[in-house]
Amino acid sequence: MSAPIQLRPDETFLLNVGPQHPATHGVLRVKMQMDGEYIVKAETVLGYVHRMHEKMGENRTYAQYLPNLSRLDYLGALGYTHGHVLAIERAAGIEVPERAEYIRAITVELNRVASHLFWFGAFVMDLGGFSPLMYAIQDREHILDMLEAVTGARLTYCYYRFGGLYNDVDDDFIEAAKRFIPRMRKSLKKYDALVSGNIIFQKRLEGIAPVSAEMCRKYGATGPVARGSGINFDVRKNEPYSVYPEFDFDVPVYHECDSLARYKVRMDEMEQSLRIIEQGLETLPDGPIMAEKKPKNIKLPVGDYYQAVETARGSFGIRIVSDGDKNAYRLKLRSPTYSNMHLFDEACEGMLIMDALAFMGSLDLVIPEIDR
Amino acid sequence: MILETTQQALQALFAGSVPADEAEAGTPRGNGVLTRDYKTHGYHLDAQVDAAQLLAAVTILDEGGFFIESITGVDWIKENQLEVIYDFSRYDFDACRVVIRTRIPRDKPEVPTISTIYAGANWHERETHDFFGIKFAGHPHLVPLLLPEDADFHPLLKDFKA
Amino acid sequence: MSLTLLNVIVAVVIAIAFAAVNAAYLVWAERRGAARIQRRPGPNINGPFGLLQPPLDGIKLMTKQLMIPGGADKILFMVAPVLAMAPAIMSFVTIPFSEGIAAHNMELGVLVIFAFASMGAMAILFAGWGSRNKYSVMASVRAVSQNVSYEIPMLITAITVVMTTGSMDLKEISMAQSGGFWHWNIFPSLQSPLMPISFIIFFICSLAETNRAPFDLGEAESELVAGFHTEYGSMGFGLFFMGEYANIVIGASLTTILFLGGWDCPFGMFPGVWWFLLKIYLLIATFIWIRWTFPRTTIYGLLNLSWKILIPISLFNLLLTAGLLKVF
Amino acid sequence: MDQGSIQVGTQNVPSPVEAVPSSLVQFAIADKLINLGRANSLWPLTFGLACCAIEMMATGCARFDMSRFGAEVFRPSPRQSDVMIVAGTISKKMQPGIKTLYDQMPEPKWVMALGNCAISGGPFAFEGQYGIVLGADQFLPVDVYVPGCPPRPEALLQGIIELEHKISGWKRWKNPEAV
Repeated sequence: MSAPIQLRPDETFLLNVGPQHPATHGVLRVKMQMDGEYIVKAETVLGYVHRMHEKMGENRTYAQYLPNLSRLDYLGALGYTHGHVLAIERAAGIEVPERAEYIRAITVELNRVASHLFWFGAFVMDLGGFSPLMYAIQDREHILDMLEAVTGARLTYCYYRFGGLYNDVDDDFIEAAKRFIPRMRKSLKKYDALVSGNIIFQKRLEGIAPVSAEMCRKYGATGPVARGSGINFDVRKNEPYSVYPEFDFDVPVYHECDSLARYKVRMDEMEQSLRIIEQGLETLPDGPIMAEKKPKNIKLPVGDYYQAVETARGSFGIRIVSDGDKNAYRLKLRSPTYSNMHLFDEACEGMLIMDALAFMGSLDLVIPEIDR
Repeated sequence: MILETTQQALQALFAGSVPADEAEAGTPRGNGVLTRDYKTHGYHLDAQVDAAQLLAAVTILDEGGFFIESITGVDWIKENQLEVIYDFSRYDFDACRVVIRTRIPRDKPEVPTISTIYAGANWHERETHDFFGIKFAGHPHLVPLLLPEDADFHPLLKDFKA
Repeated sequence: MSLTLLNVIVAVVIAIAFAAVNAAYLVWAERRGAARIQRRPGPNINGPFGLLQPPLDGIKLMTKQLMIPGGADKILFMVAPVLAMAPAIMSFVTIPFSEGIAAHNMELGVLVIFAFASMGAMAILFAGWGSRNKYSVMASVRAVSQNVSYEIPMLITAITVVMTTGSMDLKEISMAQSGGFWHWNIFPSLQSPLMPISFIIFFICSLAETNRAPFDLGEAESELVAGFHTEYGSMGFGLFFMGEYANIVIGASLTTILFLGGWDCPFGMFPGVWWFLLKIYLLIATFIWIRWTFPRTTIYGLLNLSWKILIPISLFNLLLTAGLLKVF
Repeated sequence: MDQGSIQVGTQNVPSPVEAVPSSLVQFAIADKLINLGRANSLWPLTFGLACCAIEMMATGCARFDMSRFGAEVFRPSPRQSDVMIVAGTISKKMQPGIKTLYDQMPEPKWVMALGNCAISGGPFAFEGQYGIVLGADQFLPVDVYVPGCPPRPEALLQGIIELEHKISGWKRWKNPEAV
């Protein structure tokens, strides 16, 4: 849409977007060199909510560190705690009962839908439409109700334990989840009619902010951002973990590389998550939810362990360097939005500010997860 | 498939010598390429290189179509060394995660930047500089990223006191 | 002489009161309407149906500290909110609510309203420039270019109506459409077959002229913080707020008079002020409905719409009507 | 900076328990009305720091609906807002920014510390930490503290009602224990 223009780097001004700005979804700051409405150059400044998670990983035991992961990304918290417990289980060689893994998968997918719903609302709000946020959050509240009944928290869950779960799900949860799936499918159709079909919405996203596959590779972008650029990459499929190989689901990939593609990927992913939940509920096995052989104080053997999981925002990696003690010698969190956001500086050059902010919305940012 | 070709290409940097695993020897391992058990470690190849060989090793991975996952440091205060760890992975279904690591003396922490090869290394290197004070020679904009602009401390060093 | 003067003063005061009350309660209606659309109750605790909310907000805004940012152009900064509100209220004076209810009937009513409406752009420009804030400047530049480009198709469609009626007097335009809905300007006639399209153009333009979503680029909350009134707190902001709603009432009134037959009853019975009010509030409800449904357009999309689509169509319509007037 | 003609800050608003000393000229009724107006139209600043901000948004949305109390008008500009809800962890890098925002708000203004991080640093306060400000009250006059990690939306609503009570001295509902 935007005609190619000749930027005048000599007649620019500096626009400071953030740290408190409605479009940055938190405390992110972007210094933009502007030529009128066009961005000549952008530089992201991070660290406004840097909470020292990696430092805390070093001076807390593995179990004490568990609640931290849900404060990392409060929208899709279960995915991140899942990564942590999987990393410990992998290193310590703990076998997790099947039922526990199934429940983990179901709850993670529920959380993923909740996260995408919130993103959907916030993204449309970035584009100036307010009502979808309200609808999306209302649907999200249903998920939070279910998860709250099981985990005891609305946002910052600490539900998984090394070797299993904190408590079992009951019939009420299964009933509620089964009722939820058709209702959510109906809602997705409604969102399609309300938002995806809107001409203004399409015009604002189609062909805007192209991110090529090669650029994704150079920056290490993962998740819906990479999948919107035609990269068929999903940790659940590429490096299968937990019980995901048991489920039949697709990875939505779009090749348009624009903001609309990223939008579509997330909308399709919700449907795929619902499929996983459906299958999980049907085939949920009986049995214990906690491993029998589990050391009381977890100490990992000396070495270097890496675990990647697919969270709502992309590939989350946790690297634990252990010196045999009960807390990590070094704990590195590889957060997906960190890499996804890094694209922004280069990709938004020459864009209109309103397109750039729509692009920022399409990256699905959670700032504490970038700053850690 | 890609595992073997990458291994061979990286192996060529060391003229074929295979180092001993640290668990067996009980001492820090030497430079060279190791294959790791994916089930317990989560990655396939583990190459320790000299800081001078770093760019060559990363170029091999770049040509092999890997994407950058993260860069981080570890402070081995007992050995008076700092370690920089680079993680690379692939988008296709030929799962292969490669770890490149390099060790540098603690009193002169300097490695070449790889942001010329991977643009995405820029922030990761700045962050590592924030936390460990490792200098990335040739980095275009090595100023604090996560810490305040005027920060002169490196909090993840083991001898850091708040 | 003195009696007429008194009459005029009373009429003007009533017009101002009407504008102010309307502006205040439209905020309430907007908040309740938005809540209704978003499946929540909205302000409903302060007074019955939350009806005390606007006066409470008013009290709060009026007793808040007045702040002029350092380095701002004080005169422009102070003048802008007044300039946003005053022309909107002045325009009410010329609007006839029914045959007998008009503060002051003017022969050039259409012209007066458009003249006052174009002052709104000045207010925005003053506010943006005077605030000494980059977001405000950007927003005011946007809003002014938007207002300028949408005034053109709006005027051209108004001229089309004026041509068919042969008068610029709002009362006469309204009277010319009396006697049932088939006489209204919105429906095509032999002389002006493209009137429904004119109506749509006029409606879109009045949305854009009042800076309402999906054309609220001057405020663009998620991009430019609060747009041209970023630096305005307390009553300065309140005046902008009320000015916006007063402008909406004027836009709806003008649309009603030009296209929907003014105070005429659709079935030719009991014409009167109630029909006029019903029509404008229906139009305002549509404004609110649109705002809470659509996302915002972009600035280039907006300007393209005006210059490439609305202006050519309205010009063609004008020519066609002029030609057909000659024929019939 | 021009302080304007009205000089009513938080400290000048009579607290509900303290008796206000009588002066020569009394504006009691006007004062009450003004305070009622202020209490019932608390416009918060759109300002989220971390996790608690999500619960703040949830409070503004359909299920909990802060708008019933006239407090849904989230203003993105500090000039137009009355209450700053500090929702989340305050880092040392962000602290000057928050102070600036607070200074930009016109009087009378109120601050609410939402969540443990804004109250005391919460889970991020430990020995050897290097980046966290231990609570909003280290540099802002906090009026209402809402604990929780994160607090539930109901808790935020309670906080708003408490703030209303603090401003106007008028209770929306009777104390359930006293009835």
